[in-house]
Amino acid sequence: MIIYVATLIVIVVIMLALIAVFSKKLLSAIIASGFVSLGVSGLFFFLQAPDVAITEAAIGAGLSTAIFIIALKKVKKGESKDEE
Amino acid sequence: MLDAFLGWLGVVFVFTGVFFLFLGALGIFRLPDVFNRLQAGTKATTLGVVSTSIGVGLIAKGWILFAVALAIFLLMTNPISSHAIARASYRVGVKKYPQTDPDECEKREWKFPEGGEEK
Amino acid sequence: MERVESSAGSRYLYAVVVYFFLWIVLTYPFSIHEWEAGAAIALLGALLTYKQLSVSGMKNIERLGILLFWYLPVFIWEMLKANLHVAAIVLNPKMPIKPGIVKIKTNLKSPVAKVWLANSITLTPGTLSMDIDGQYLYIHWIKVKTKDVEKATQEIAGSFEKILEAMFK
Amino acid sequence: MRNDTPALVKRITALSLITILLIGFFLAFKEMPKGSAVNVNQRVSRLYVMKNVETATKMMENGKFFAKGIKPLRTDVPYTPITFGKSKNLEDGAANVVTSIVVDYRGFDTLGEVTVLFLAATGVAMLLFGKEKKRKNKTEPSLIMYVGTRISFAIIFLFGIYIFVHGHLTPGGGFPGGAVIASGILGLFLGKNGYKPNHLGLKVFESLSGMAFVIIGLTGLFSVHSFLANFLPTGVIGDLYSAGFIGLIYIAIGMKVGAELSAVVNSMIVDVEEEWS
Repeated sequence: MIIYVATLIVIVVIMLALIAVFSKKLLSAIIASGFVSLGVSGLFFFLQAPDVAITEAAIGAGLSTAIFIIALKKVKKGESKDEE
Repeated sequence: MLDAFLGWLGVVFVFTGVFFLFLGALGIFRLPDVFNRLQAGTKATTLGVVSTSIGVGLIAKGWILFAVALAIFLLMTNPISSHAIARASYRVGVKKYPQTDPDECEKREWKFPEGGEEK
Repeated sequence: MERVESSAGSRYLYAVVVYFFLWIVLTYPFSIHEWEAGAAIALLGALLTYKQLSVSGMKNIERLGILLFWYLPVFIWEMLKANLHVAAIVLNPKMPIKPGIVKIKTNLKSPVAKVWLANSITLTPGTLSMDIDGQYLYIHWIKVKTKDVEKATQEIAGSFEKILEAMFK
Repeated sequence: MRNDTPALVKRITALSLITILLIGFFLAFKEMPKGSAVNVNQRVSRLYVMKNVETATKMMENGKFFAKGIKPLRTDVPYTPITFGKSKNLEDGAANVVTSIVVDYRGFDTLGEVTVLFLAATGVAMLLFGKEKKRKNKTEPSLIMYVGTRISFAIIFLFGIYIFVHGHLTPGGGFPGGAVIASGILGLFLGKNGYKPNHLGLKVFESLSGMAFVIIGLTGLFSVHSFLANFLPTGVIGDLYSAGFIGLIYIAIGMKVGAELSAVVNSMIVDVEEEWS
């Protein structure tokens, strides 16, 4: 039973990773990579590693997404306006 | 006897929660703009998750206090986050449904803190 | 914005009580070791963060009675109604919506009471609190019944405002 | 992959990668040992021990513990099952094996990890160094966000403490606990415009907890003649006061990581006047 759920999560995670790689907007790429972290933490839980799962959920999905967004905001401020 | 009854009650709770979660997803799919979608999303997911967690607490009795604490925390934070999303998307200028009739928010004056500027 | 602050001691005590209670809930199968550690953590953690947790301190405990026996039943009933309302709208093939953003005026003074009101409004049928500006709240209404400020206030916030006024005197 | 590769090639590469990954994942899952049905009635730590240890015991008795074709080295050693709340000294009393490896056997590695995190925080602070300006938003954050983040911060703070105090009993530990606390502080930043934690205080707190880690290690060195060796009684599996010094070290790590990540968030979010542009 669990293997089907896990396979579903894997497919979703791979699609989100593709979105993160190929999307033109950086913001959507960051959000997609945050969801990748969330899905991967679920997979860690299924593979009997709850320690890593909790760490991944707290750091990968929560904090680093926020820090990436802040960094993106900072970088955009430094860009010249006519490039957009 | 009581255990079996509580277990079945928990199953009922879980299924109610799942039904409302499904309705929330359907609402997000069908309704026209951000604010209407948030309406469906917030209400349905709040009741859905609260009911599901309480159902789980009834089925597995060691977790009932956890489940109640989780439900209270969700009831506190879910409306706040949806409020933040709604406010931010109005502020950014997301397109609203054309038939939105009275729009009092349009006439509102925004306060700017010192040093902040309007774009 | 008016702000009635209690003394620091009362706020600290409230934080200790809340933290200790939460700790007991988190470590549910009761054991005396957990309680000792919980007491130490509550005393120390409250020292760091009691300013964040509450403004009115131990007064919050007196409000628990009103909260449990008056606010909660009304709130649960309204939440169920809200979900059935959502179900009726979503499952209807025509989707009878007529959205609009209305403005209501509240008489509540304390910030925490305003937040309670806004949260309750978000979870009641067809309304979503979008913004707050002093005494005015901006509400997204999925099926606008009236555009008047007074009538809208009565329609949306009437039932909760009485309870919250009694709670946050 | 270069920018001028045609889109079709990119898609085909991506598709083949996906296929390989899926096949590999499916195979990995099929080889996994199947555990018995989980009893949710017990707490996580209890569940964790029972699941890992009892399945392993059963498998050893059936001879299925090892992969096909590999024989166990010794079969004459008697294997006694371990029960939660009664047995002593399963890997120094910690309820999960991972914890005792991370903190006890490989404690020195963990010290290195914490140092790497410290260097990263210092690097961020150096990179963004400059004259501090007041943080400015486009509008004042709403009152609801302000009050809501303040109340939820207190609860998130306690939950972070819970995670790292119970590091030796439940899955979790210092790093997730610290990250949870830092995300609570991020919420405070979102809720108020001019919110400013005490940056110097955070740094001092962080250094003190790092020092606590080293001092615990040195105590081991002077009492048991090995750096980061356990010098406390190990107790019974499942008690809060068990597992020797693992709990103490996790508390130190948790406070250090929490203060560090909060400092990173602080230096990221505060606007500075860049000097080079």
